[in-house]
Amino acid sequence: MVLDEKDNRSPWEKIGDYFSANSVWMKWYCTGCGAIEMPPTMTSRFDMERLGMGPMATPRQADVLLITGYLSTKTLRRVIYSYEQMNSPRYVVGFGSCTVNGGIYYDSYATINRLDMYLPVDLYIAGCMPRPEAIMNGFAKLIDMIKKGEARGWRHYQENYEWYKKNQLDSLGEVIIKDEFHE
Amino acid sequence: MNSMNSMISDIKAALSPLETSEPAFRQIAAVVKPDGIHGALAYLKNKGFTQLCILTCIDWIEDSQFELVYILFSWTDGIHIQLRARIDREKPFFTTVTDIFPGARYYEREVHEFFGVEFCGNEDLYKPLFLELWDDIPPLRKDFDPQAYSDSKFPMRENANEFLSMTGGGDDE
Amino acid sequence: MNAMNFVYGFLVLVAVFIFQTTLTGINRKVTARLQKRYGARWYQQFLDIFKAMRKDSTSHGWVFDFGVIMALGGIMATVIFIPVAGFEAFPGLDNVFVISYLLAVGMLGMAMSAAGSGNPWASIGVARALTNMLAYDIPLMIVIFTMIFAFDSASVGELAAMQQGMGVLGWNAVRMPLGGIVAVIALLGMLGKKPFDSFIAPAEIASGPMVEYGGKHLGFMFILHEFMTFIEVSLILNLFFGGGATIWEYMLKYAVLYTFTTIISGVMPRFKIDQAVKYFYRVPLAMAVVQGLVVIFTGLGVKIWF
Amino acid sequence: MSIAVFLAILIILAAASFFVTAANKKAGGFATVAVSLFALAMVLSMKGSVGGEQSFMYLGFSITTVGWYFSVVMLTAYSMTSFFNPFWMKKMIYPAGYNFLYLVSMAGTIGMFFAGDFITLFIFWETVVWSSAFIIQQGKSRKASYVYYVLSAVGSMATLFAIMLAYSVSGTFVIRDAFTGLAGSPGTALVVFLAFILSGLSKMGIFPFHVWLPEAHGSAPHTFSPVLSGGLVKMGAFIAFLSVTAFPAYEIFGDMLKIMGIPAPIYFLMLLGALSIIIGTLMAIKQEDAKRLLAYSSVANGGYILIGILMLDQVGFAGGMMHLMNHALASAAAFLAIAAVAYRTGTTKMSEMGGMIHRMPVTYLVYLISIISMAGIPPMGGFVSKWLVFQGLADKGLLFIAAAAFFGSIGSFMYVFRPLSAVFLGQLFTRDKDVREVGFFMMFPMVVLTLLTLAAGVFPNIILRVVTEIQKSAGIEPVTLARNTIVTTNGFLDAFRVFIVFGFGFAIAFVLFIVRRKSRKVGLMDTYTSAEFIHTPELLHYSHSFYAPFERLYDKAPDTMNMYKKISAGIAELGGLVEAVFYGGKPAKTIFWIMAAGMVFFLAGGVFR
Amino acid sequence: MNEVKLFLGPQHPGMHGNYSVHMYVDGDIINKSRPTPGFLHRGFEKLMERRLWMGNLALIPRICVPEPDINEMVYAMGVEALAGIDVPEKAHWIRMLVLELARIAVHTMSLGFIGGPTGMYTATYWAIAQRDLILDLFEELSGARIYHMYIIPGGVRKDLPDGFAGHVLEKMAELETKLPEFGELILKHPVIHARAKDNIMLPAEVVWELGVTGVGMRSATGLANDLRKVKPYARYDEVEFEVPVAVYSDALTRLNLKFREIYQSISIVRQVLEKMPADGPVNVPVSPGNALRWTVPAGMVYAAVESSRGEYGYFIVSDGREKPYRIAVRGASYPQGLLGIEKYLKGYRIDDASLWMDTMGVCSPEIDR
Repeated sequence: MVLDEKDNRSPWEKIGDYFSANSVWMKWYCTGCGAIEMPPTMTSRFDMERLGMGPMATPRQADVLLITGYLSTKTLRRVIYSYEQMNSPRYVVGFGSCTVNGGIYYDSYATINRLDMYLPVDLYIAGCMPRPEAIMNGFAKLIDMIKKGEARGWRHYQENYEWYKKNQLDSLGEVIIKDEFHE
Repeated sequence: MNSMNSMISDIKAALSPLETSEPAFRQIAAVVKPDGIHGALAYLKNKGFTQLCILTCIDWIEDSQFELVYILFSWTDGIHIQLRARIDREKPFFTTVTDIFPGARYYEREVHEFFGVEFCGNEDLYKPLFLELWDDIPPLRKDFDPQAYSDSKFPMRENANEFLSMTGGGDDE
Repeated sequence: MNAMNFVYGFLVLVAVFIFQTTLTGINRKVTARLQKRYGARWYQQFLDIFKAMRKDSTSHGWVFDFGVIMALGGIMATVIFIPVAGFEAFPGLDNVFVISYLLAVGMLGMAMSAAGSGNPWASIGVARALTNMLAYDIPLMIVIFTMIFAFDSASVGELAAMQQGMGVLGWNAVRMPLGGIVAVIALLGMLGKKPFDSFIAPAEIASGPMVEYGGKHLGFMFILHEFMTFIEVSLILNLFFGGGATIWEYMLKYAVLYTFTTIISGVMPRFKIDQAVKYFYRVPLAMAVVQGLVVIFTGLGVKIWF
Repeated sequence: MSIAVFLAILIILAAASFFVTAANKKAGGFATVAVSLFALAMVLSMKGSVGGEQSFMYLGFSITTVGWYFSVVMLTAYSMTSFFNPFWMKKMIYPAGYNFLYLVSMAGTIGMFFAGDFITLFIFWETVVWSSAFIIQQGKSRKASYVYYVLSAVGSMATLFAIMLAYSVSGTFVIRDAFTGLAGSPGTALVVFLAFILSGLSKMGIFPFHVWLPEAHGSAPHTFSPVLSGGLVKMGAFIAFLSVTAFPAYEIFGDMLKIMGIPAPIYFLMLLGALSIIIGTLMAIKQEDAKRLLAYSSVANGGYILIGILMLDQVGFAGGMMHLMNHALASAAAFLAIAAVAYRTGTTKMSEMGGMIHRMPVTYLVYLISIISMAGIPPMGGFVSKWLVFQGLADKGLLFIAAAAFFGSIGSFMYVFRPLSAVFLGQLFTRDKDVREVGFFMMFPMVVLTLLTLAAGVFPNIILRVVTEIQKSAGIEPVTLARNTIVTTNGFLDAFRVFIVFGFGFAIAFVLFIVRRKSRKVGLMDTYTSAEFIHTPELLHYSHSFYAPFERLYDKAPDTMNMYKKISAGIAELGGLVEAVFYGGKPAKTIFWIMAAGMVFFLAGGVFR
Repeated sequence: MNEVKLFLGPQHPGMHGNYSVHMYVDGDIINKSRPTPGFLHRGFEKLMERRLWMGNLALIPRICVPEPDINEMVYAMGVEALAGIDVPEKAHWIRMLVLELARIAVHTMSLGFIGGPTGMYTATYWAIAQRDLILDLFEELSGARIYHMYIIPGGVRKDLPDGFAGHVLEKMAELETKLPEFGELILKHPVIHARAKDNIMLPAEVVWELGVTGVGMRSATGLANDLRKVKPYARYDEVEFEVPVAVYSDALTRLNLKFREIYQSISIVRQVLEKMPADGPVNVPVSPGNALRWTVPAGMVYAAVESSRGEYGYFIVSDGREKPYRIAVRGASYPQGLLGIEKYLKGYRIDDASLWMDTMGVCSPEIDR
């Protein structure tokens, strides 16, 4: 995506983006340790619902996928599967340094190093792990981006699907595990 | 509560360990021969060491040996025991202890997955547990280099600009 | 029946949607205060619905779509039948059985669509929802049956009108106190409020029937939920709390009744579905039967009343 | 054409179909279609000759509206089901016999409904019982046939007893006269009434005679189950109708103890109806086989019909009579839909299939509409009739019976939804990937029945006009009908307007749906699985023990069939004891000892006197 | 098919953490269940071999996310045992303070999380907010909310900040006024009783078979099997506290035990603040020289502490160099989280699966490592 792309949304899209921005539902998926700061963010002290955000049970219902920290390959497969089940427009927020460059797990055999090779990340929230304040701030930023039509990762994913798929397969071998009785 | 000294002498008498020591407060370490592990575990379980805290393995690559470690705990005495035995690294076969400690089942699967030690008699041993589609030598062996594996599989970020140009997430004005 | 009826019907739908959605938003704030936080904006529910309508959606085949349309269609038709403070878009169609069974069209549509998604969680959720319905409906219907017998009318509007004029003493909830309690408990069950919300329990079955809905389908479900809430609360309000002589009185009473259920539900965990059935068939059913026998055999509260 | 000639023709045609089938199975099947359609046309044309009395040899017929109405219901079920016959012939053991019996039983029902005296009634009744018993036997299990026959025999014997008892008092076999003659002796009247209605109860599957329904429906040939449920069960309703109208039950029992204005024997029967609603509903909820489930739903619906008919008033009676028609249509359609699925997949077990909607959409719609009617949801026929029954109950204040009726009504949502979800919705099994929709010839009757169900719901007055005539002939006040409206004391129902408003709502929703962006089609397996991977559709289909938490609440409850089994085991044991005493070892010895004991007793008595 | 395969997790609202249980369900009864760990597997045991003794401090708290301090404590204990050093007196007391505050925080959170499976969301909202106040204390102490890296081998990182004791006492007093509310809302609620009473049983035989420790063991056996009592570390032998026990372990009992443990921890915190020496060093170097060049004498030692879920231990092997040779982690919920799910989740209803996971104390990060 080009940085200085002009705002060529139609008025309808702008209205739609306004609604999308003010009602962002996150998917209930604790992918990593950053998820421990989600309960405080959701509950009485920081009260995420003020921003119109709330947890949703399934990917179909949700708008934003929070990658709360490192991703092991096993989780990444599920995350990709579950991201593809989400309905557009959908957003991805990466939490903490682990999603940026692997963080302290840079040399781990089980975790990936950079998330944006596999999924289009709209926003990173820095920290290890990000504090609730940082998360709230990040969400406010995300809302702002959606309102301005800048959170277009999902479109980028559609347009560069081959590239993402290739990266996914390179790192994971197979995304959809064929062996379903591996328990 | 039995005292530490009497416990150590009991163990010496009953298990004839190759070596005993007292590495920490209320903790006994005993090295036995591999074929003595079962007898020792059964004996200790009778002595009140009812809990298997952990079953793990150490890769002594220089000696070409795996050292299996069974740590037991007695709630009545408050004593931890490390029971250790070395097996050949090239032929890592051992027998399961699930008949004495049923809880060992998943520890054995884990050790198999991470070190490649095979425990005969543990039926689920070959199912993957923590890893999925693992395609290299067992990762906790000393000759496995995670950095190299990670580099070959998971690309690193090279510089910041690339991220900015790719996803457009960096314009922060 | 002429074109004007349809225009009125459409206006009723719009008005009900705006009213109930606003009230839902306010009730989200009430819940939030109960949980010691600020909570969402009062118009958040609108944003949520419009956002969902805006999004792309996924479909699992024609029955998935058809069920949603059938559900919303049936529910909207039911809304049109509900008498509000003496006003009915289609006069004379407010028979209580028609309303309560037309409501079932919506539920059947939703159940069909949910099961049509092929998701087992959804099917389990539907199974629970139908069981829940069997639980709360029997005590409630017994009380309503008693009422129809006592007042010789099955028209919701007429039953509401009969209670007006005597103040609080005219309310059926006061004339038949046990029945009133049953009605409020059943209302909790109808609305799917805790403790009777096991059919959408997220932690058990990942929001049950809603599991596969996204985008406009989910938007439909939300709209449907607003309408359904309106029907159910209105039914209880009209039958037990005297409806409203004016639209303002009606709205006020409605808001109080609905907020009351929200507050109750705020401090309740949820029953398992069989526990809900057992509960309904123990306490409210006994109360409903006692109330029915009292009214039918002694006339206390109906014939014998001030 | 007189009834006798008509019946004779039918019997001849039935015999003809036997030979046609023997020559060509498929042609034989089509023969049944032709004959049953002919019979339906004939009966429909008979509407004009209502009121006639005919006799042929010792058989007496009287053409009444109620007989005509019942015949139409019955022949609709027969003729529509017959469309399936040609395709099932190769699965039958004795196709020729099946076709013959199918037509003979049909002829029998007509004869029964038009019977003018008890002898005729009984003869045709027995014809139907025997012929259908032999048909049921051609299905999955012999046992079903036994159960069916035994319970029918109980009914038959009771009927015969009642007829003879009535004859002994009033000296005539003509139905109305025989019964009115009983007015003087209420004790005998009660016995006759109960014995006579017993056969109706057993035929309708009212508790505690409901056990034969699931057995027979569940294992009868798939093509005969619709007839059994849609048609033959209604013979019981006919008997019940006779018991309360021809036998003026309300007048004869007028002096007895009354409960809410209803004489105690009738109230007791109503309670039985209420019990069968509850038991039918509860049992239907926990069935794993679609046909058994529908069979239990017939038990529950039989309860509604019985309650409606027994009320013998303006509203409830009309509801009961109309429900008879609605249930026949809906139940036949539902059974046909299940038969169609079974035709393609070879099973009726709900847990063995799923997702048939993606292969058989028309069958699905047929099933959907029929269950909407069965559950009593507008705008289908079943709603109107249940509404009438509810209004009638509310009018009288019959609280407990109403509670059962409500229970059955809401419970029916549960059980009718289950095949819908398990068979038609959900995951399509790998095995059924290539299943096709049934052909036009099989689709036709299902669609016709569906349209009739819909018509009954939108224009209920078409049926209710006939019902008013029946009410008039029975001497009760007919239900008030305006142009499109049904008026009762508690309110009125305009089914057409309800339908229009429903359509209006549906239209708004539809418009709202299509103006939004088209949704992305995804496969059935691309569904929320907590983000885990699964590739076996069979494992992702929830169909077994669908209502497990609810079923568990009453799985300890006693089962009627078990009760019968226990009784029969007890009797067998007693017999065994007697047998062991008398015939164990050498009978001669036993007799010797008995005689010896008698002698001793006799002598002792003589000594100590 | 008579069975349907359902997944509890990894992306399921009923699952706290990233963990999956595959359930084969007939109706609503779980016929077969299989735990699927590894979603949070980061290869800690391998990574720790590649880090310096000091560098590992950044890694270890992340093993158990809800309760990181026990990792630091147990690592410090192991290294100290290997190095044979004595920790300054004051450091012991500060460590106890941190550990007990952490225990209060995690118990409060798990009391609140009962709102998830049972639908009592208000409890969750209240309890999590209450826990956050304790995180504030940690922040004041160490500068971090979750991962404190405060307890280090040889002591603690630095002395208590000024006025910290006062703040702790304030918060404890406030917590004590709030706890009865939670008791009313959660433990005495009739509907919670309907859900949790006589449900999700943990018989004593199962405890011994699996090796369950912590609250599970104490609630089932009636024995005060708490490492703080049985094998005291730090200065737990110098404070007075009770270990709540029970002999009938259903979900409600375990919740009750956790609730009572919070009171005990508050009392310990008070005693610690009272008995703590006012002055003195808070750390000593593990080995001479720069912390980055620390070496630890060769040896193998197992160190264990009592976490909120049971015995939490590290087995540390040193070959005398700058890096550990091997560290194995015993997650406290390993027994119930793997073998327990496989053997004892079956027979329960899907309604209870989430509650099972919750009240048995299954914590995925420490199982996966």
